[in-house]
Amino acid sequence: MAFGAFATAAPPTEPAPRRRGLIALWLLLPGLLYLAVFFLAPLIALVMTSLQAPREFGDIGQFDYAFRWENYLEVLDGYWPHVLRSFGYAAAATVLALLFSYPLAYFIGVKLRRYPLWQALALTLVIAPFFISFLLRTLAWKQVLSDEGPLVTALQAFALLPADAHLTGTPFSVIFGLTYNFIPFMCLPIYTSLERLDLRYVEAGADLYAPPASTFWRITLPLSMPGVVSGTLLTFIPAAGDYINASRDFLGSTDTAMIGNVIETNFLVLQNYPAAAALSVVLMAAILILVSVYVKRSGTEDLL
Amino acid sequence: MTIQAGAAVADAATTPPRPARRGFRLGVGRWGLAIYAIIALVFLLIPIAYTIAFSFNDSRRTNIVWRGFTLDNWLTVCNSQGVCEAFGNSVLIATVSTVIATALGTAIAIALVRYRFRARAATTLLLFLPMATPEVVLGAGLAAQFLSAGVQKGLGTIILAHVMFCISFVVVTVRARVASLDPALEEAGRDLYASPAQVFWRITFPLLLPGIIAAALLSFALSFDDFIITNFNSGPVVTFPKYVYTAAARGIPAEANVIASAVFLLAIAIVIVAQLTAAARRKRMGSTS
Amino acid sequence: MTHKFDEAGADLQLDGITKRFPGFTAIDDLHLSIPAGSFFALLGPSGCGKTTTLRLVAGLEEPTDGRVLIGGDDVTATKPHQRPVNTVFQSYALFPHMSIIENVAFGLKRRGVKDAATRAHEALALVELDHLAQRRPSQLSGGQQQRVALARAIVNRPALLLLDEPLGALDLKLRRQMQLELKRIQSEVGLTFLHVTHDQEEAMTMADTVAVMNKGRIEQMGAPEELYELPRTAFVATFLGQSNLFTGPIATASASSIVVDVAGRRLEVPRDRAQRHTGEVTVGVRPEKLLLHTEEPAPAAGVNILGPGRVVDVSFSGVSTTYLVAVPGVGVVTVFAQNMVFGPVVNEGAEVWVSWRIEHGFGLSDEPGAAVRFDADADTESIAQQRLQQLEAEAEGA
Amino acid sequence: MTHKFDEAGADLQLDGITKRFPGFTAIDDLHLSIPAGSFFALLGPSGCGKTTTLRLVAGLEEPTDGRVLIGGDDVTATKPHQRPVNTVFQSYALFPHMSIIENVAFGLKRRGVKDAATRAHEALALVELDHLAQRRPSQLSGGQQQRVALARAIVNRPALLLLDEPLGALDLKLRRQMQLELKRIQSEVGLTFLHVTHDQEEAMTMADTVAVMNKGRIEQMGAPEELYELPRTAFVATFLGQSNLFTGPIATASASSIVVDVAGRRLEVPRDRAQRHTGEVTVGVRPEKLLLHTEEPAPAAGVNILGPGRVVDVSFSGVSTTYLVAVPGVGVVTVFAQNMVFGPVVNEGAEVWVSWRIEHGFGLSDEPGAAVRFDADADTESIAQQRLQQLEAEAEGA
Amino acid sequence: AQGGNEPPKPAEDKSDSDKRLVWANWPGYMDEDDEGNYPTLERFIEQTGIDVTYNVDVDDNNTYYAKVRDQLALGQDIGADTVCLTEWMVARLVRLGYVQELEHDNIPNIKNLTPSLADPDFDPGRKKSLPWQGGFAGIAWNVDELPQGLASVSDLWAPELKGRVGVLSEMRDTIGVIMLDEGLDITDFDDADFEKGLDVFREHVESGQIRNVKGNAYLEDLANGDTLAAICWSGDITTLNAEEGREKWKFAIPAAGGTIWNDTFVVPIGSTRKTNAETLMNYYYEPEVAAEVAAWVNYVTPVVGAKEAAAAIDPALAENQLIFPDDETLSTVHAFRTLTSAEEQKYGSDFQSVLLGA
Ligand SMILES: Nc1ncnc2c1ncn2[C@@H]1O[C@H](COP(=O)(O)OP(=O)(O)OP(=O)(O)O)[C@@H](O)[C@H]1O
Ligand SMILES: Nc1ncnc2c1ncn2[C@@H]1O[C@H](COP(=O)(O)OP(=O)(O)OP(=O)(O)O)[C@@H](O)[C@H]1O
Ligand SMILES: NCCCCNCCCN
Ligand SMILES: [Mg+2]
Ligand SMILES: [Mg+2]
Repeated sequence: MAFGAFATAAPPTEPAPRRRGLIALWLLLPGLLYLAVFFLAPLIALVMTSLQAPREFGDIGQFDYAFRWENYLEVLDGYWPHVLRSFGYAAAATVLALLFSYPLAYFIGVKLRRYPLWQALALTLVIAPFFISFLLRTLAWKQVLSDEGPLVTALQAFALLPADAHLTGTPFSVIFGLTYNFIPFMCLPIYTSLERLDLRYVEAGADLYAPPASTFWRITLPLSMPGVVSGTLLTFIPAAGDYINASRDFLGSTDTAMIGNVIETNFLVLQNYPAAAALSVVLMAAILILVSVYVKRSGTEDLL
Repeated sequence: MTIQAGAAVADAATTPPRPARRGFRLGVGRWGLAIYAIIALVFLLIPIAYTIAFSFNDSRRTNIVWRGFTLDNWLTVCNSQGVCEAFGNSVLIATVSTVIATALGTAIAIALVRYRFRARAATTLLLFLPMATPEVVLGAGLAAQFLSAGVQKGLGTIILAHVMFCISFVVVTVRARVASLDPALEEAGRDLYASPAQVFWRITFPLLLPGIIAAALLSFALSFDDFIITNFNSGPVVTFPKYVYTAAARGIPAEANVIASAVFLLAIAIVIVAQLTAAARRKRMGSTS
Repeated sequence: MTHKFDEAGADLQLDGITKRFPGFTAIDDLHLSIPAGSFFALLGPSGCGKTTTLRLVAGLEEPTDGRVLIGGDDVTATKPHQRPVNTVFQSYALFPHMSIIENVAFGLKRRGVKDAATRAHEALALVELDHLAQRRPSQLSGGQQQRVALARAIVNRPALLLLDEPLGALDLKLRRQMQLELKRIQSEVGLTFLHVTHDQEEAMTMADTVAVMNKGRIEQMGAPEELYELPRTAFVATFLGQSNLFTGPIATASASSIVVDVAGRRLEVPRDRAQRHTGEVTVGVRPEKLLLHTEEPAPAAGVNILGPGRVVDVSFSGVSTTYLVAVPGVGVVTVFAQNMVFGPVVNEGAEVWVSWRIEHGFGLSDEPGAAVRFDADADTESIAQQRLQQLEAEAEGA
Repeated sequence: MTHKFDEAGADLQLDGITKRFPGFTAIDDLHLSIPAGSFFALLGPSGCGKTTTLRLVAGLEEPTDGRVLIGGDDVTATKPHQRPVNTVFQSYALFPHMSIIENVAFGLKRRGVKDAATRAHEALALVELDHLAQRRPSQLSGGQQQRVALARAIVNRPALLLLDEPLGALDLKLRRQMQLELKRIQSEVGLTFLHVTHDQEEAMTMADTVAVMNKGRIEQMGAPEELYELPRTAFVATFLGQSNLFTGPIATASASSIVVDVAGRRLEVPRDRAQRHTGEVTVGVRPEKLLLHTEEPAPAAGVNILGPGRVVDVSFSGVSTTYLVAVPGVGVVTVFAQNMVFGPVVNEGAEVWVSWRIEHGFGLSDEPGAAVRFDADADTESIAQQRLQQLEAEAEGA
Repeated sequence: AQGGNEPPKPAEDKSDSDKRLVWANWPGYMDEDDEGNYPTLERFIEQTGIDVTYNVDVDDNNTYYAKVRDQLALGQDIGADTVCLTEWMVARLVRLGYVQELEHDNIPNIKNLTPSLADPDFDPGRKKSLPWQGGFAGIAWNVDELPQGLASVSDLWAPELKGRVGVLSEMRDTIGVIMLDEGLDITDFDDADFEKGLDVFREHVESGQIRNVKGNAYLEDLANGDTLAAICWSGDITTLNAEEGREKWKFAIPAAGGTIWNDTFVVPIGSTRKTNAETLMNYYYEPEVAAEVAAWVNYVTPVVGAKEAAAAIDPALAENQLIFPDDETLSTVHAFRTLTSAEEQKYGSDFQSVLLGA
């Protein structure tokens, strides 16, 4: 099924590479050049911007190239809680999305194998959120979670939520939104891994005295690890940089601002480009470090 | 523990009958997961159901409070200013970006799997980075670049940006497929008198097609739904997510819900039709045996 | 739940087992009893239900009907991990994410055996792969993988070991060596082996009891020699080794033998070696029991003679040479002759007679007219048939 | 570039072919010449370079050194699709996205043959699969897939057909039928077949010429009988069929024969059947050439006698029975006896002598002390060796 | 990214051949009928043949500026030929040379401009800008939940409103009314005064008293009940009530005073349809037209003569203090003083720090 393929499962047998030279070059060149121009160059420009200094007697938003590394100290000093918060929220959302998605992906990938029609339908429903705009579905949740919305009303009616408590604008709603919005990115790679999972391994486990739980931990889960890893990455990375869910216009409020919101504010409201750029570089570096440690430790290094 | 075979045989008569336990085994394990899956899917559909429901809301300017059922929004979608134009822009952008990104990404994926070259590790990193870069960073960086290059922002810059972030996803998706493609098939093609071009178009390409289609769909979805990067690089052009974002400030018109609902229903319909045809074909094939 | 891990094997009993897949009955009311410590081989054409039988025993499949007893205990409702049974899977099913040694130690660790690593290494040493203990399965050749699968099962010393074509990937030489090894383990440890194979020679040399399965049923079962020397159906006669079969009406029947009229020739078979004694009957004889004569042998009591015929094909296969002799009206007769000397005894085109001692013949139980049928691949069968008919026609013409 | 599609086959010549993979020499200075229209079998242990050789011929691999000539033309620099060669791949390599008929017609269409569909159907009919023409490969069984692969190659009537274990997935019965069929096609159409197999019997029954390959080199090559009856190396003697090998110093050597002293026993071998005539020499004899005696035979000219020994194992394998006889000081001797009668001639534990006619022995070229080594799986070899030693020790003890 | 050093050149006017116009504006700033059409605008289109696209694109001055500043800096089209932003932002645009000079000859009705607005410090002589609507920032509350009503900004800090208060992301309005409530003068203050106001603000943000800080989207929070009271803009509440069909919310200028501001037309530097924009401005400076808009949007009109025209429609309208404030009303509202760009940078970033919870 369509989105299935994005698990980065290590290919079973990477065939012996043959013939080098020109063909490879022609295949690679256009795409890589493209990325060099539209990804690498801006990235370098971004690093340069992050070192700019305000123009003397300049107006708001006017800066000059310089080597003002203090920008980094300043943003880190001012916004380190946001960096931590972003990673905290992203990690929480990733864990929740994983817990939510794995059983679902397992059901679709393994239990529905014999019913291709149902499998395709269920998979479509998983990716259904893709078809409704990210913003619309977040707004929909905002309405569902709002103080006079059905959920709060119901929870309060059953006294599960204090009368003056609310859900929107809280860390809960932000993490909830992040989780919801990235579930398809978590579910699909796991599904792909599980869909390819050879059930004979599971049978062999059972044959070798592993009870179901043990079979799961020692065989099913490790074999679907490539899917889990790529799912968690595809969830964690964008979640850490997201600014929509935590935005005050969507599910967040002033005390839920994430690093993405800080970057957005500096870039869009305060016209403080060096600060925004420095924060971007910090965010990216932090993500790269976290990801490489994670990928190393999970033993799925052939990530892409 | 050692138990004599003979002794074990003697126990046979006292072994209790079994059917009761088997029923239990069928019960919990199998249905527990199914029930969870159904609940999970329902949960995933909540905002979609909400969106669809409110596409029938007899709203005025804001579409927050239920005011009664109407079909008007569906019948006059394009009357509301800009919705259809924004939607059209999004479709156009997503289509063009998808075509370009899929072509570029597929080529890279093939090269990565089938050829060994020196800058392989660097290439892999370059492909991973865009996926590892938060969208704000991508959007802001590219916007700054366009600004200093004096490029007029518009459809063109949006497409350039979208192709950039779609390529990596295409590579990952197609690469898995290329890797699982048995090179012996291409060799068989060559052995059977097919020239290199014929081998590509008659064997490699059709076999990669499912992967390529998956990549294209993913790419389309990512592009169609992108807001953050688009917002930084779109200039005056309004895309559907951008429209929604702006409209969110003053209340989303029900027409936006109509568009979103229509896209959703269309996608579901396509999948169902495709699957039913496939099932029918399977059945036909099966019965010829 | 405690497991039984007998140092000796346990006996296995299948009691009226039936397994139906949607729209397909794979096993049909199967009764089978394998005594503890024996080496039992299950033989049959592809798709006849061998693997399914093993899966039912291992608990990986639930029978639609019937009971499975291991060591006398009804385990029908027991989960696979609770059965004192291990399987060497047809596809190995080695865990790709574990090293070889981890694979082998897996079962022991699950049972909480203390010196799991040591034992695993011993088992690996047994299959001569201890030096590869740290590799991953994908880094081994097919034959090596199969040996790891064997070690992984054997190390648990299960009461019952199920082997699903455990040597299929090995070449003849390695295969023979592993057979010796398996047999040694089995007899030393006294485990019960249930061995599925399509290599008849393997089945016959290794097993105490051989069962030939066809379409979900056991067609015949017994000691290898017994099965080979006295097949009861055409299926067994042709599936297990080769046979020359002749069909015709009973001409005379005495207390000690029956005589079948095959295109005017009278072939005698001892009465106690014939399943049916009236009507149209198929009788047969193994190719190695035939003697080739270049001159017409004198009729003698206790000997069947066919001929003259013409040698239409001579093929050397090392140990022996196969002669195809076309006997007009009867068909093509296959003769094996051990190569005690160099070169063929007769050449293509020679006129020959064949003879065999009456006690080597056998009479089958098949109804006349009911063609010998094979499951899935029946269609290729006819290729050879055509070819034989063609040879025959040529011979006739000559 | 025009192709040659001879109605008859073309001859193939490999001229000093070497193929090195990074860090591994798969083929080492290989010279090979296969006459047009012949059926050539390549035999060898796993990993010895058989598939690589075929790939070099097909053009799917470029030789590091040497030339490939087909029908006298140097095709070394030619692309695969330009060579009049087709391959039946070890893994079938059927195109999964095409129907069976499309698969078979693929090559014809590429060459612009007009009645591609008709011809493809004919080829399918030949392998008895025409009724499945519209299916996809995934809907066929392994054996059926293999037959499609065969049809896909044969339909092109290539001058040279390369077969890489084309029957590996079939069970014995089907395999023998397909062998007949292949042989028929080959001789009818007169194509040149280069057939890779690890089934020795298959190689010997089908091929005009058999080559035994080891570690990238041809170890011995010749007509099947020739190779079997007079192996020149221990590798060939044990890889192709079984052999009893005895090593010892030359005791006496005359113009007609050499005599080897094996633990005090004198074994004679005709001089022209021995590769070396001095020093430490290994001589051998095939198990089927041995006779078992329950009483010591009288020494006779032209006969080698070993014994007394003890029967340590009797195993029935249908057509014949294998006896292992442990002769103290000499080792275990294997004897095959065709089951012309029921039951074993002697039983385990019996005291026996074995004898063979001098002209059935052979002397090998191997240097003394150079152990018989096998490529990848050499290690398992020793299992059997150990086992034999063990049996021997037991026998000695008894 | 940086603003160019050279101010960009105005685009060439093609209004003669291009009878179109794109107008970007805030929500709730245009008269609307039941079908959601804009009557005055339709009449304009009919009269002049200029096809106007009215985009409700502005939610907040800063975010709108951020969206268009790159194009402005390059002198490119921003997707609007005229836009109504608040004076302080207009001041920035004028300073940076991002707007075009208006041809007063094309706007004869400029004579109707309220004299007090005719000569602001940032644009002497109104050469580059023209007011659209003015208004106050004050407080509003949900009558269902708070029948007793609110009188001052301090009332928003009542414990029972914890987590149910919304304030504006417009720094000058939110900090402005808070400073007034603290007894500070917003027409003349220093950093310390600003800090005081900001501290109060920060305290209530951090305590969770304030639920959210938004641009014009604060209306949604009021509508869905997330907030029960808010600092808000005067006319919006009338519009919200109109939609609800009853007086569910009430607006008041706080006891200590509210802010007053003007949203002002400008023609961005990249627009090629300046004349069309001027024609539009001229049209909306007709007293009758102005009155009709005012009657709907409930904001202060800068057009002299509109009051009379409104009286002709409905005498009560002419007395509406939100539209035609008398001197007494005007004495309760104050304009936030002009900031230097350094101050703007500093105050802005302090304010945003609070919003980001930093
Ligand atoms: N899940 C299933 N659904 C339907 N039919 C099945 C299923 N599993 C097996 N079968 C059928 O049951 C029959 C027996 O299968 P089984 O695997 O036991 O054959 P086998 O004797 O092991 O064959 P082989 O020698 O090819 O391994 C086959 O005809 C197969 O097609
Ligand atoms: N691309 C390669 N790089 C390195 N070594 C290779 C490569 N391809 C093959 N080899 C090695 O070359 C040797 C010959 O391989 P080949 O496939 O020809 O063996 P084979 O005789 O066909 O074996 P089998 O009977 O198992 O199919 C093997 O040892 C193999 O490991
Ligand atoms: N609904 C129209 C609101 C207009 C608000 N303008 C912003 C003024 C900021 N002081
Ligand atoms: Mg099987
Ligand atoms: Mg090979």
